[in-house]
Amino acid sequence: MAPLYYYIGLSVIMFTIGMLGVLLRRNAIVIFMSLELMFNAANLAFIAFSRHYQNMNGQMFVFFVMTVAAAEVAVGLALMVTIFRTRRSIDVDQINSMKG
Amino acid sequence: MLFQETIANPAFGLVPWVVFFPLVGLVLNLLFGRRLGEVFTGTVAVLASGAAFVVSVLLALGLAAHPEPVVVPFLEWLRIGDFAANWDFRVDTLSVTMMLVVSGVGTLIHIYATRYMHADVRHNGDPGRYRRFFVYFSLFILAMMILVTANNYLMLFVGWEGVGLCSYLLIGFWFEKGEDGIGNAKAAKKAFVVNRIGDFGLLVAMFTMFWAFGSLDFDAVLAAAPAAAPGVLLVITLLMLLGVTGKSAQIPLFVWLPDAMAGPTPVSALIHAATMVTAGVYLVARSAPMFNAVPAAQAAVMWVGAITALFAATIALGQNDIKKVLAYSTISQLGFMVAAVGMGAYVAGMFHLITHAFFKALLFLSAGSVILGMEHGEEAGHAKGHGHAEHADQGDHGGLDPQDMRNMGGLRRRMPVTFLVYLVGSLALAGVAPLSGFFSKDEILVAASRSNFIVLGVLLLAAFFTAFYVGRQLMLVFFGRERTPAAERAVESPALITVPLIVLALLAAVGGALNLPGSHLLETWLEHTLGAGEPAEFILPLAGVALGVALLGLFLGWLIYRRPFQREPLERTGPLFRAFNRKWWVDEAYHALVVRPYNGISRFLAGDFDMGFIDTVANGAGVLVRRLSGWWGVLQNGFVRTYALMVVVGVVSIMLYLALR
Amino acid sequence: MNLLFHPLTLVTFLPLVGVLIIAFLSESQRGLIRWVALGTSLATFGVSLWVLSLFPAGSADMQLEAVAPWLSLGTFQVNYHLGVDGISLLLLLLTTFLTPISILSSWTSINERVKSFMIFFLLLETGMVGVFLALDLVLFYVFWEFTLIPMYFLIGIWGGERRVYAAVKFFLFTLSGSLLMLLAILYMGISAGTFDWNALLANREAFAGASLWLFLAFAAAFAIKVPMWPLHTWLPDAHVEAPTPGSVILAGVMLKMGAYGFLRFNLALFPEVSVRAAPWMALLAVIGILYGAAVSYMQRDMKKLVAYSSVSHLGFVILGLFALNAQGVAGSVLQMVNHGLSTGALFLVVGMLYERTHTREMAAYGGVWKVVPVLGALMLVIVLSSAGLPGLNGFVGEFTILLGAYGSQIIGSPWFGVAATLGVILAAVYLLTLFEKVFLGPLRNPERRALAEITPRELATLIPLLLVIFWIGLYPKFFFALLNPSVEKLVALVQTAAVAMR
Amino acid sequence: MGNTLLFFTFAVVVVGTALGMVLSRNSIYSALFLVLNFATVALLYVQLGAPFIAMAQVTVYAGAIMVLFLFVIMLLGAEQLTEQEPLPGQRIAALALGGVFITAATVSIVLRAGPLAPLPAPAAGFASPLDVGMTLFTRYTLPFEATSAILLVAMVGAIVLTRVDRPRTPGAGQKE
Amino acid sequence: MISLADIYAMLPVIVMLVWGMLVLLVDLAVPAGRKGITAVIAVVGLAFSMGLTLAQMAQPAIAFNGMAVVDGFAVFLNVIFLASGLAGVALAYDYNRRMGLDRGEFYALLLFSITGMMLMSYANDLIVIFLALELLSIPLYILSAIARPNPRSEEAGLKYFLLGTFSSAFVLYGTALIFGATARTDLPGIVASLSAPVNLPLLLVGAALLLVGFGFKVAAVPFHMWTPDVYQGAPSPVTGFMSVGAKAAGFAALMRVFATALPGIAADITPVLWALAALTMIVGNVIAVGQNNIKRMLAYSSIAHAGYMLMAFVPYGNGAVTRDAVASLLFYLAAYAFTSLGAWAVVVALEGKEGTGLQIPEYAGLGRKYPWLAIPMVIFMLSFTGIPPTLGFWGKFYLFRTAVQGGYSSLALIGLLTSLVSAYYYLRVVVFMYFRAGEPVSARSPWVVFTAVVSAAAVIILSLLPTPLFTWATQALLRPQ
Repeated sequence: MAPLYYYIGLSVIMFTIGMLGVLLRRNAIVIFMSLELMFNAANLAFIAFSRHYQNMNGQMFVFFVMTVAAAEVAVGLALMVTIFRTRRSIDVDQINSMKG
Repeated sequence: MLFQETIANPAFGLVPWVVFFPLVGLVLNLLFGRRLGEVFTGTVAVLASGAAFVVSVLLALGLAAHPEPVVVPFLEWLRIGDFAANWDFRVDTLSVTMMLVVSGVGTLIHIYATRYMHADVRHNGDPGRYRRFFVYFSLFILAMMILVTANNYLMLFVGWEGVGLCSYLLIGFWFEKGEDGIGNAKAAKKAFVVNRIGDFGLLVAMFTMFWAFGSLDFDAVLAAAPAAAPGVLLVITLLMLLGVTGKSAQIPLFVWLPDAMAGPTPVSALIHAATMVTAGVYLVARSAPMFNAVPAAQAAVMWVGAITALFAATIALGQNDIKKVLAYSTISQLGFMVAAVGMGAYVAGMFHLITHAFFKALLFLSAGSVILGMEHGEEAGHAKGHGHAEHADQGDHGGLDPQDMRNMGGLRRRMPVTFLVYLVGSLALAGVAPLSGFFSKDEILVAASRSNFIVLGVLLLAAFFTAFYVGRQLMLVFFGRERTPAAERAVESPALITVPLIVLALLAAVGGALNLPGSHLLETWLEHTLGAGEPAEFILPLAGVALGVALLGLFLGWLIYRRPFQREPLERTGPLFRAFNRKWWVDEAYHALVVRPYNGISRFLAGDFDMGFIDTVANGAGVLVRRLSGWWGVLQNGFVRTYALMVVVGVVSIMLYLALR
Repeated sequence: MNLLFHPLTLVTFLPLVGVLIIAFLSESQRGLIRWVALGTSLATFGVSLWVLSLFPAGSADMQLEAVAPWLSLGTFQVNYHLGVDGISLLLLLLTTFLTPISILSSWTSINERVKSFMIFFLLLETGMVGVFLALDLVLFYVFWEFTLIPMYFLIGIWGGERRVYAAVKFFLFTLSGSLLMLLAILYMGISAGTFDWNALLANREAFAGASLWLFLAFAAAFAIKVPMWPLHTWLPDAHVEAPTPGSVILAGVMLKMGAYGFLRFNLALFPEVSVRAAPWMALLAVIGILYGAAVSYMQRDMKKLVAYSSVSHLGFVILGLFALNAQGVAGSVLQMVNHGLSTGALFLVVGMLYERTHTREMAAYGGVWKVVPVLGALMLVIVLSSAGLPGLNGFVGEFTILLGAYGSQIIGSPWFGVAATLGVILAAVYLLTLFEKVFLGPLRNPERRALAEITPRELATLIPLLLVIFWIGLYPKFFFALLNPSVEKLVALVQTAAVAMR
Repeated sequence: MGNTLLFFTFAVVVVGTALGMVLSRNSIYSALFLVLNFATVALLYVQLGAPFIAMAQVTVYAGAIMVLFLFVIMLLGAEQLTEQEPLPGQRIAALALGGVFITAATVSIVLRAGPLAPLPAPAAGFASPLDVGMTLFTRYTLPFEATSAILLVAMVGAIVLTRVDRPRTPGAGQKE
Repeated sequence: MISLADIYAMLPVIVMLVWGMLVLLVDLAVPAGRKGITAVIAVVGLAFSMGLTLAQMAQPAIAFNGMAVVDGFAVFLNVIFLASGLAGVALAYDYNRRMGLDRGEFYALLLFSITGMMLMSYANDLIVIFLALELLSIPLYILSAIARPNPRSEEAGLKYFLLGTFSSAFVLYGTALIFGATARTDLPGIVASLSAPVNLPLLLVGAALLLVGFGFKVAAVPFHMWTPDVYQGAPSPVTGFMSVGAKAAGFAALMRVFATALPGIAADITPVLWALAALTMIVGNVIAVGQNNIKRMLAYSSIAHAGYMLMAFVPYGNGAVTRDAVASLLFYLAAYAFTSLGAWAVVVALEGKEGTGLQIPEYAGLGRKYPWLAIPMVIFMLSFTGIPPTLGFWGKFYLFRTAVQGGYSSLALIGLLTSLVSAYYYLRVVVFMYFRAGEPVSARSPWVVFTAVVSAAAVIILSLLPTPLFTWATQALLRPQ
């Protein structure tokens, strides 16, 4: 069975990739997906630790995170839809009318 | 606590009144003067100073009985920690002498002024100021009395600055006149500021005194003085000397006095000849023990006096304004006195002070009468309504200066009384026996002969020049033929003016009797205060020389100015006369060395430095913040990804800190 | 004594009663508003006289103390604590005396938004009185900061054309200093466990470690307020832009708050540091004296001239304080009052002229003494009193200050005193120049022929000032009798510290 | 051993799909990559002995959520954004930070994560659905209720944000 | 198992939640354009819950198997949340009508958000904290965008949403790491585990990531950048509510987690907090100087105030000061709540359709035309600056006192200097209101004015008689774990 830090390492990599996705992509939806990726990285860490400690709390956490993620998706996508309605675009770089 | 019975002679209890009579007069005039008119005003003022004179006489009589100094406590003035200064009145022969001079001569001048100002205010077209004049005048008597009756240096200083103020007010009495309208005001300011420079010296002297002797009372200080460290005394005395040069118009601070002639003539007579300017001499005499203790300081005083005497006399030669001549002559005579007290001949100094008060007041007043005559003549000319062809060069009448001796001449026929008294005064000034000036000056020369021959020479030379410009003045004013229509039409002044002149003339004539070589009346009188010095005996040859010098000077004057002339004869001496005439460019020098630099500095500070530098630095912080705000605002560029980037930056730096710590 | 009707409470908060009344009047009832304001301030003055009568003569300690806990959380204890000693009593009287005069001077010069003006003015009085009476550092700070607000509005709303700049500058300058003071107060309060002045005085060891920094923090606040060179640049702007009553109070009272702070806090709480700092403070003071004199000599605007003259005069005050001997300190307290009277009067006269001609350029005048003899004469007296002529108030203060500074062992050199004495000469120069340019000389400007003579109301504002000016000048004993015990107590404190340091 | 091998195969897929998701131009591809990624993660969950979570992962995430994503992408007409990066330096900065982050994380997280020994075998019945259910409804009642609230909010939000408003009565705005 | 005690303990929150649903249902019946009714109902609910929470002050309790804890701290914060909720409704009541945005869900979402905040104040387990965070954030995302199709509102929503989710990802990962380090997610458990040797590096990084997340919520530099844009774009009542509620919630989480669960690692975290506090005070105040839009200005000022509060929290690890750190922070939150809500009320009163009346120069002449708005605004500005006699002064006073007491005089000095800077931009508003002439327009909105006046009165009166509030704050302790 692979040692704990393999899994943590993997989750860190996932987290970083997600982070980079947020920083690099301009399509709001893709950014949002990257965020989901980051959530998953966290989940993976939770599960791994939970297994390591033989402790349910981690898994519970993941369960709730999933639901929250679902909720956020609903709201987020709704938001993007409305924005797309008014702007005909979800390029976050064009959404910068307020600055300074 | 006004009248205290703790005093030997009840008369002494009266002493505060020498201050309060003038005060009463002042207040009365201030409150009712305008309503009750000139006669009332004049009378009140005269009575006020007259009453002061009466009190002084009573005090003198009291002292004659028991001549030892008396202090009449009046009120506690300042008391902080170990510092205390009370307003007490000091009655001793010295102060009483001054009181007599001040109030006596003062009263006469008051009488004279009642009439003179009547004419003057009308001539200058503002009768309203008649009252103001006498208010100032009473104020002056008041301040002068405070000065001479003070029992400590602080009260003396109060009077000292008080008279300075009066001089300021009276010089600027016609504040809208003078060269391009502001001249008189500027002269007044000059007088005050220059005096302040002197006062600075006196102030610091007082500080040193207090921290050295723990008190400012004359008795305490003078008692402690001989024992004190010579260094301290030297500082004190030299600083005092600075004060003296300011108040008594000695080198280097004499420059204000000539300009002070902008004031009405009675002012010049009372303040700038008879009384105020002699305060310096009084101060030195008062502080005699201190000066005696430091020969160096004495020498300094002596030299300052002697040089001033000569220097001013030379300038007097070059003046054409009748009052300017007298002004420089005053400076020169003050030089004699200062030199005298510097030599330790305090009696001689005081003696000359008194006689000078008589004859110089006389001279100024009669000069005033001359001026009145000239003005009257000029106005008469206006009445005639046409100028004389041959005087076209005078320009129109407005341009004619009633004080310029070149416009006079032959007045002895027009104004005989004035001429006679003026003659007496001039001869006394020149030092012709047996007039008062002769004796007093002689005593100074004697003292000089004892102490230092160079000084003696200087003083004799000064005496010669004195006699010479006196002669010149007499010739220009009273002899020869009238040089202007105004002079032709000049008329004798009324009794109210001439009577005081006559009285003063008598005093100037017989004033010498005060301290005749035989009697030494004044000497013995002042000894009670100044301590015994060896009486100045009468050295015949010296007296002869002095008299000879005087006569020679007068003769020269007659010789040069006896026949009419177009150009000033002395101009043949070329640059020398220009130097005399331009007062050795002293004013210009001061302007270049003091006034202009100060203006420059303050202009720089007010402009570039204060508003430019300091303020910029102060506001700089604000500007900086506003800049930063702009720069940092750029980061807030509206791009979500930049914001996310900043978050990551934060995260990463925290993690780095935690990892590398 | 009942706290609410305690005389000190009354004298502090009586103006607020006036504020309440005015708040319920309508803008249109100007006359009434003015009278209410005047009445309130006069009543306050009356109460302060009552305080004077209650004050036991010759006492050196705090008297009539009113104490009540204001905020108490264990060690975190802030008191409502008022009290007077000779020094604060004198300044209290100055404040309550100048306020009605300034209000009276606003009678015709302030014609718009009279209501708010009077409200701010009375609020300001409460603040100033509180500053002089507060004996709890936090309470003091509260009053101290509070005074900023009304003055800010007085300058900003009723000021001249650059009023906004002046108001903000005034606010920020003062605030920058007082924030540092706040930090110091906090530190002391924490280390000594109390903010009460008496208690802090009792155990100075508690914060002795940081006393240098604390001294500097307080000094920063007060030096800006005084203002000391080179922190003075807010003053000319504030003075020039402020309306006449504002200038009078600003110069007359608010600058004294700084000097008073030095006296009450720096000297009393950090005597050792004060002794060490004395030469430096004296140096700055002397620079201020000469600098202010030189700069004001070059001004063309009357108000600016007077403003810079304040820099010079307050230099004397600071010099006297840090002479740290009886003469110097007593002199400078008296000089605070003198400056309040003289400069206040100067601003009043300038205001009168401005009200008539709407210019403060001296060049626009000249020779007006002929037109307004009475005003001219009064101005002359005021100028002379400001120039320190014997017989008038200025001299007494300056003389004692210089006497003290010259001989102060703590300053250590007579030269400061000597240099400062030069300032007396320069004062004569710029003040007489002011008088000459405005009142003397020929009447060139034809418009000035129509210049109106002083009105009875204006006379009523000036006469009281002049009376006190003469009183102090001729018979200062009363004032020194009031001051000396407190001053000597303070000086003794400092001197022992100085001795201990040698 | 085989287990570790399995892990590495999964890991490669996970990282690969993650990168694919971030890098692919077309958002549809990104979505599909993400589906694959989630599925693989689910497998890792199984491997880690969390069958219930794994199931949830597949249904909720890979199923529901990602379908939602695809719907929206389709709805908005899967736009492809131009290549050029409008923010100067964003890429470099991002990559640099990512590098630093991952190294720092490796140093202070991964290598310190726990014992280097392989994970022990789970206790019998650990994280069985029953177990999960029990914990969920005993200890975790409050969070459970909270999530319900969150979901409700999400619903409301979605409606509020997307509903097409019926034309408002004219002047309803300015009832002054 | 769940007992009635648990229910009772959490009653205020439950009431809020239920009431939110109630509002939703009722709103269906309320005709368009008369959504005021919904507002009134919402107010009733808030008041009700307020009463309940105040009633709780007496008895601290642990509820839901240690998931939640009821203590003075929670009560104090709840009062702040509910008060800001009331103010939010009061502002929205007039604003929404005026802006023609009568959406009944508005109030429901407001209540849900408050539910989340209150849950946060009770939270005693990281899972609850995470959920509460989401529960209070998601409604705020929606509320920010609720003025759609106004593009700025939508933009604000999107920015807030993306960055908010980004930050919750960090919170989540941090939680994971803490779990990895301690095997626990409940705060008491974490404290307990700290007594035994734990995996410190993980714990530290985890804590740091939590700090990032909370820092984002309280808008601490450098996690603040969403603030100005969101504050500007969101409808003003929402912003006002957010500026107080969300910030308070963030600080609630911060204090709860760090002061109760993680005092053990204070030594390592303190420097980070120090840097955050300093940066936040400086950057917030400095950038605010350049702002012309009142909403942006207030946004930056809210950042700056977050900095001041952080400053007081820096010495939280120092046992002698912890109590004061929390108390002063709570006190300041109260002071800030009054001031900020009042200020936003004035902003709402002056905001016109299509975004007029938001530039500071447009406030010119306010003093003459609307004294009832101008005078309170002056008071708020002074209170923000910290000039007595205002509550803001006491707030800062207490904060700085804590910092100095904790031995961070340097930080206090930075704070004081930056508040000097702040004086400049706060005064600028006063300058325009009183020193410049102008013709501002304010729609008649009684409730807004009411809010402004009431908060102004509170700011003054509570500063003159500060003892009660102080005492309450100092007694509103975290339940010792």
